[in-house]
Amino acid sequence: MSGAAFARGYNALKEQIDAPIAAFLSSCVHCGMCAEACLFFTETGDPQYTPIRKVEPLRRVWEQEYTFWGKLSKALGLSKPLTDQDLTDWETLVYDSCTLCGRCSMVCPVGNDIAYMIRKTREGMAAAGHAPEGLIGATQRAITIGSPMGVKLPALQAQIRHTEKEFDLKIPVDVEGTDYLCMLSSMEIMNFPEYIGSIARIFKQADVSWTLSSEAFEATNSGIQIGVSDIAAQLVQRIVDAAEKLKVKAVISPECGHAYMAIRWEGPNLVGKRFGFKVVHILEVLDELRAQGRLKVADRETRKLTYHDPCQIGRRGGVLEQPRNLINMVAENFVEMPEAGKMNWCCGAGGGVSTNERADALRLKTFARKKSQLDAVNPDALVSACSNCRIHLEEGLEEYHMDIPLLSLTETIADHLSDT
Amino acid sequence: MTDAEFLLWVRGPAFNIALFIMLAGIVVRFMEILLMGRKTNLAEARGSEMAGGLNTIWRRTLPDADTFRRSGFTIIAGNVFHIGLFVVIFLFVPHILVFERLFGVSWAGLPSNIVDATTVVTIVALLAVLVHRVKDPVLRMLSNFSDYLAWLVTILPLITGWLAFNRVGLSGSTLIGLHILSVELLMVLFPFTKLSHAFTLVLARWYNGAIAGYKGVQS
Amino acid sequence: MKKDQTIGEVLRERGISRRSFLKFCASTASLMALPPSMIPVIAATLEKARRPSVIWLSFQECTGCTESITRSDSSTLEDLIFNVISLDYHHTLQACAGHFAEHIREQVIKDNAGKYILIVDGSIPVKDGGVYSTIAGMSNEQILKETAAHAAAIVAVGTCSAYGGIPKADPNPTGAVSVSDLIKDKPIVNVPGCPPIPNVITGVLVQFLTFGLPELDALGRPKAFYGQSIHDRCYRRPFYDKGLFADSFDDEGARKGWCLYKLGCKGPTTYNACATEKWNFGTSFPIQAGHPCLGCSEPDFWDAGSFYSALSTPTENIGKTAIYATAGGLLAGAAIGGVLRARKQAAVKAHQRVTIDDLDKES
Amino acid sequence: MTVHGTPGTSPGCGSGSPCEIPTGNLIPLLHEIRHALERWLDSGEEHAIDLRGIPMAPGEEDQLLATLGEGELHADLSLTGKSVVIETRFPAVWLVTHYNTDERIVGRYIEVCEMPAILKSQTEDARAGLEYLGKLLNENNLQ
Repeated sequence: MSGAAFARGYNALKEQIDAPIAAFLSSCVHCGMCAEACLFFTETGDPQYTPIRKVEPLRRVWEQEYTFWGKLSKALGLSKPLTDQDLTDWETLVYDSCTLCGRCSMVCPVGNDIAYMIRKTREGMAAAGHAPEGLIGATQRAITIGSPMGVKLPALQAQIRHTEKEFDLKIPVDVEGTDYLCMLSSMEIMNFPEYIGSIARIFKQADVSWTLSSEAFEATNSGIQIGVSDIAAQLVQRIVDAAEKLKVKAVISPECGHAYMAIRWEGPNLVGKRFGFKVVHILEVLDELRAQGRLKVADRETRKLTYHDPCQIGRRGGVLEQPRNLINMVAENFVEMPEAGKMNWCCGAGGGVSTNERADALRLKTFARKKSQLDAVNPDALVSACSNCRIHLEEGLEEYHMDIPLLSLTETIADHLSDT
Repeated sequence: MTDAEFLLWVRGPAFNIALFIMLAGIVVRFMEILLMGRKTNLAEARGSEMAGGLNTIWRRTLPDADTFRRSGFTIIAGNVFHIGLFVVIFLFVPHILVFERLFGVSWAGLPSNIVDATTVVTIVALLAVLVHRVKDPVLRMLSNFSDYLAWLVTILPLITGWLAFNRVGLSGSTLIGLHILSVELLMVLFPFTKLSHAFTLVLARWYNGAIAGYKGVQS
Repeated sequence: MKKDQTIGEVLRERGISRRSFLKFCASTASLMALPPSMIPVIAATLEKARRPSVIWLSFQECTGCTESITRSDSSTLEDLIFNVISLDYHHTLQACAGHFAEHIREQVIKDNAGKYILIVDGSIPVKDGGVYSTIAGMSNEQILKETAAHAAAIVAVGTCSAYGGIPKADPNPTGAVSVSDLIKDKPIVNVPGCPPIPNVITGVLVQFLTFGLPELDALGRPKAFYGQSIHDRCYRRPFYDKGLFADSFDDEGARKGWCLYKLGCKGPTTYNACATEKWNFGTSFPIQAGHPCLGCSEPDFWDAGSFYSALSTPTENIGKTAIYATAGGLLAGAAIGGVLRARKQAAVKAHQRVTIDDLDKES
Repeated sequence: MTVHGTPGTSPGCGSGSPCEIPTGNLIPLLHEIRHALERWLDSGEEHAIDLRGIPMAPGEEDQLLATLGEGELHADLSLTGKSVVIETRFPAVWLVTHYNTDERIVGRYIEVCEMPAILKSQTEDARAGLEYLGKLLNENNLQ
C-alpha cells in the first residue's frame, strides 16, 4: 500500500465536497433516524450500519479542510486527521452495507442526502485503493472486455439470433437514424435473454423505430458503483459515441436501475457536456406507448401481482407511476406492498453490493426486510424492473424458501400483448 | 461583583459580545457552505430545483407514517422540545421585547403561565432525549462531546429561565442574570456546534429537495 | 429624661397608654412580616429595652431620608420610637450649630462609647481627600470613622449610605462610597431606598432593640423588611402571569392597571416592602400609581440601564451590534470562504486520473 | 355566597377602573377565616391575620370587608390616633383597624378570638390608674 494512493484518495474526497455536502454535514444532529431507514441496520440491529456514520471519512475531510474551526482544531491537535487505516476500517461500511438506495435521504429530518454523500465517499475510497475485490474485478472487466460480467459481442449476437428465430422477427442492430437506441445490461443478455425478445415484440407491435448497437450495448456502469468518475465517464462515453454515430433521438435505459442513474442523471455530468439526445427508461417508453394506445392487450393477468420498486428507478429516478400504469393495464389484481413507491425498501443488492462477494451473507440477511413486505400482501407473483434486483430477489426468495415467481415488467407486458 | 453588577454586565457588554459572536458566526458558517459551490447539472432536467427545494424545506418537517412508527420516540420528543423551545423563545413577552430591540418588530406573546408550563414540558422532553441518547445503541455510538455540550447549553437557559420566572432560591437579579448568561453561552456556541442546524437545515433541505426536484423525484 | 430608663418607663412617663404601645407593636410586627402572635413578645421585650442613644450623621445626601422619617404633616406611631430614643446628634435637625453641635457629638461618643447606635444617611466622598463634603473642617470620612469607632452598630439609611446611591452614579465625580466600603469592623444594617419607607427605618430600630442585630441578606439588608421582591408581593403580578402588559403610559393596558414590566418595571429584581407596606400610610406605591418600580433600594439602580427599558432587554444598542456582526461576518466569511474555495480548486487541479490499474491495493 | 359579585363594591385597579384580574387571595382568605373559626370553637385557639401582609388589588379589600359585614359590636378607641374594633357579622371574627392622627389606616387585622387584646384592660395601665386614683384621693384629703 503506497502513501501515494492514500494522498490520491484524500484529494479525491477534497474534490468531492461541495455546498450541499457542507450544508448536510453542518446540519446533522445525530438523531439516528437514518438508522431506522436503513435495512442494514433494521435487519441486523448493528449500530455501525447507521447511514450517517458511513460518511465519517468524508465528514472528517470536510471538517478539517473546509471549516475554519475544523482547520483550527486540527492545527491545535484537537481532531485526528484521516488516515489510511480509517479508510480500511470504513471499507465494508461504505461498500458492503450500503446499496445507495437513498431511503435514509428521505427520512433525514434536516434533509441530508446521505446516499449522495456515500456515493462521493466512494470516490475517495476507490482512489485510495480501498474498493472491494468484486467491484474492482467487475470494473476492470467493464473497461477491458466491455461488460462487467465479461459478456462480449458474440454472446449478444448469439442471443439476437436465437430470439429472432424464436419469435420470427428481425432485431435491428446498428441501424442509423432510428428513434431509439436500446441499451441492455449484461444480466439481460446472460440471465434474462427474454428481455430482448420482449422489447422486440412490443416495439414491433407499437411500430417503434429502434436499434441495438454492436459497439455499445452494455448500459451498466461499474465506475459509478465503485465510485470512480474517471472510469464511469469512459463507460458513458461509449454510449454517447454510439448514440451520436447512429444519430438516434433517444437512448433507452434497460430495466436495470443503476444503469438508468448512470446514463440519465450522472452521464452528462461525467462526460462534461449536455447530451444531444434524450435518455429514457424503458418503462417511460412503454408507458408513453400505452398512453398513446399503441399497446394492445390480448388477455389480462389474473394472478395477484405486486411490484418491487427498484430504488434507482423509483425513489432516485422518479419513475413511479409508469410501472403501475403498465401493470394495471395487463393485470386485474395488482396489490401494493406496504411502503411501496418512493419509500420502498431496497432488495439489498444495489449500489454494487451484489457484485461484492464479501457482502453476500449480509445481503441475504437483509432480504428479511423484503420478505416481511411480501408476507404482508402474499402475492402470487412479484414484478420488478431491474435485472440486478431480480437476480438478488430470486436468490433471496430461494434462501427464505418463498415460492413466489418473479417477473420482469417488460416481459409481462410483452406476454400479454395481442399478436396482431 | 454584586448581583446588580452581574445583571448589568450580562445585559450589557456580555450580551453584545454574545450577539456579535453568534451573528458573525452564523454568517461565516453560511458563507463557508455557500462558497463551496456546486457544479451545474448537465443532465436534462425533468422538474424544478426551486419547487423541489422549497417543498422539501417545509415538507421534511412532517415524517411519513412508517418513519413515524419506527422513530416515534425521536420524532415526538424532538418535536415536543422544538415546539417548546419555539414557544418559550418567541412567545414569552420578556423575550419578545429583546427581539423588538433587535429587529424593531414585536408580536403578541402567550400568557406567562402557559410559557411556564411549556418550559417544564420542554425540560422533561430534553431529559427524555438525553436518556434516549445514552441508552439507544445507535445514538450512543453517534454521540460525541459536542452533542452533550449542545444539549447542556440548550437545557440550561430553560432551567435558569424557569427558576428565574418562579423565583426559586436566589435573588431576582442573580436568577435573571444567570438566565441571560446561560442564553449568552448558548448564543456563543450556537454557530459552532450542531445547534447550527437551526439555520443550515434550510440549506440542507433545499439542496436535498433541489437535487430531487431537478430529477422530478419526490423527496 | 434620664439616660438609663427603659422604653416602657419613658412611654409611661409620657402618658402613652399600653394600648397605644400595643398598637405600635402590632404595626411593627406587620412590617417585619411577623405573625400577629409575636405582638405580645415584641411588646414585652421592647418595654424592657434600654433607651438607646443615637447619633445621626448626614453626608452626601438630599435630605430625602430625613424627610421620609420626619414628615411634618402628621404625628405618627413611628414618632413614638423617636420619642423614646435619645437622638442626641442630627446634622440636619439639631437646633444648635457650630462648635457646640460638634462638641455634643464628641460628648455622646465619650459618654456612650460602645453603646450608641450610629445612623448614617448619604454617601461619603473620598476623592481628592474628601473635600467635596466637609463639616466643621472635617471630611465626611473622618467624621464617619471617628464616630463609627465606638458605635455598637451602624444603620445605613438610604441607598446613598448603603450603596453609594446617586452620588456614586457614573461618573461618580466625588468618589462617593458607601458606609460599608469604609467601615469593616462594625455590624452595619443597610436600610436602602430612595428614600426608604419611613416605617421600615423605625421598624429596623425596633427590631434592633427587640431582637438585636437582625438577619441580613447578601446586601446587608434586614431580611424581615427586604426579604421579598416588589414583584413577588405586587398586586399586579397576576397580570404578569397572564401576560397582560401595559405598552405605554396611556394605553388601554395602563388604564386597566396591567403589569408595567414592558415599561421597565424593576420589581422582579428589587427587594423592598413597598408593595405591601406602601407609602403615605398605606395609600399607594409607585406601581399602584401607574409607574414602574425604579429599583431604588438596589445598588447602582441609577446606572442599571434606562428606567423605562424592560429587565429582559439588553442595555446597549444591540441593533448596532447586529449590523457590525453581520458586516464582520460577511468580511470574515468572504475571506475564509475564499480560502476554502481556493483549497477546493487546488484539489480539483491536483486530481490524478484513476484508472482500473489504480484500483488494486497491490498496484 | 357571591364574593366577586358582592353588591355595593366597585373593585378597581390602579386609577379606578375595574380590576380584570383579582390577585385571587380573597377566597383563600375567607377559607382561612372559616378554618380559624372552627379551630377557635373546637379548642379555643386564637388566630390573627395581618391584612397588610397579603397582596391585594385595589378593591379586593373592600370586597373582603363587604363580605365580612358588620355585626353587633363596634368600638372606637382613642389611642395615638383612632382605632376601630368591630365584630363582623360572623361572631368571634373581628376586624381591627388602626388609624394615625390623620385618620389614615396604619394597620388592619382580622382576629378570630373572644375579644381582641387591644380591647381588654391593660394591667400596666390599670396599675398606673390605681396609683393616680390614690394620688388623687390623697391630694384632696378624701381618705
